[in-house]
Amino acid sequence: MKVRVKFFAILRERAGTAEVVHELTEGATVADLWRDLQQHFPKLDVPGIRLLYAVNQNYVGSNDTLHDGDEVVFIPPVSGG
Amino acid sequence: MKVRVKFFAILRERAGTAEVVHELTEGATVADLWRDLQQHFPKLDVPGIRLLYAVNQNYVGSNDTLHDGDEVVFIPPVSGG
Amino acid sequence: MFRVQDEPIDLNELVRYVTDAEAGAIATFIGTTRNNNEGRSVIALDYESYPEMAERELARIGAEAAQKWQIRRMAIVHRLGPVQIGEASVIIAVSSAHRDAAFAASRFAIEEIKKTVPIWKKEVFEGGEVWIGTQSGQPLQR
Amino acid sequence: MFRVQDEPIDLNELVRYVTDAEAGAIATFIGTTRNNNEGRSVIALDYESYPEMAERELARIGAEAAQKWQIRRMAIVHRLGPVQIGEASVIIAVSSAHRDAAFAASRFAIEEIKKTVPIWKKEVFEGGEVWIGTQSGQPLQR
Repeated sequence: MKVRVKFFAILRERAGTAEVVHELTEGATVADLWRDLQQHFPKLDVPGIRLLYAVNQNYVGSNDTLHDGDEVVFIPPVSGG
Repeated sequence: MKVRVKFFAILRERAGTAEVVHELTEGATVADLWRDLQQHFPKLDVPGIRLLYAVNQNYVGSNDTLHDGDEVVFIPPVSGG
Repeated sequence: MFRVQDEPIDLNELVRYVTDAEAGAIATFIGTTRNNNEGRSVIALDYESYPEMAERELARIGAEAAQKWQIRRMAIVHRLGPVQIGEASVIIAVSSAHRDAAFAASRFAIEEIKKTVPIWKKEVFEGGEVWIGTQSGQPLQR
Repeated sequence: MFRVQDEPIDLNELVRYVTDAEAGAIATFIGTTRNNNEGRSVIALDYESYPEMAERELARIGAEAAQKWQIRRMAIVHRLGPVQIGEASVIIAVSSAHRDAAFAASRFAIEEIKKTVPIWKKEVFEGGEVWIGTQSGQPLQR
């Protein structure tokens, strides 16, 4: 299955891209995807950063299972306002 | 001595005038003035009303002594905002 | 800027006045005329003031707020005369470096205005009119 | 009205939107760019968002506020891209019959925005730039 990953803010800069489509094995979780991505984009590992996870624009847990076509975003600490 | 009294809101309507100059004996207090005014304008006595007192645009107590030329206002319950 | 006036209040004027390069927050409060009050259908409010003392009291509120909180600038303008439904009778604007102060000061200002500033509101409703606060016979809280 | 946009935010648009004949109070909060932060001289802030989710979260905040307090209408607009000193990055406007609800809801909204809405601020200061919240390594409070 394939998921679409969007990068924002510091993760976009670290990844060097705003979006990738990534192939995963069936049953993979958000955490699995993050481990894969860190292999492809080693700079994504920002020391001490605490991420939140969104799938299809809703916050989810890191152990949630992904599905084909999902839009996944790793959300660095927000700082709007 | 003479003081200038300004009436506002319900007291202006009850007095039928916005301003009077009133003659007082030396040493008269705010409360004395109010008693005098009620003689001249019987309708000023609004049942249950709680007044505050201002002399020269500062809140004062009813036992404060007045001086010649003072501007005195009897302040009905305020309701700005 | 502490003022009473007959003209409609210009929110932008107040916000411009309190805008400050060292401020990160501006809180405003707008009091508007509601079409109903205690079961009565309100047509308009009509405000009267003791203007010199009202402006002095508004400035006193600003000075007190500046002592209590770290605010940058503050403006309070109260309108006089008839105020139609949906229009502003009073606007408060306050800026501060951090938002706590702006929120606290704007809240403080409206509460104080309702307690100590010599401004009176006559409510014109369907079937009559009344000076608010006067008919109740309740003692004024200082 | 729950929106992110590149253009400057028009306070009047939001206030008009929340103006309501049954409202007696409108509270607004304006977040502005401060010229200093933690000892740094700030030149500008540069905001980025995940726009579809940011607008969804803003609307969620509005819905939650409407459940908690008796508000009439609410608007939140957050600006994206560069925001110069003194300009507004976010404006919240909320109307209610009685002022408690408007004050509480506007305060709630800005606190929630800072916690849950996917918007990020890069601070451009004299000598560098930093994504706020990222360098500190502090856990994000949910």
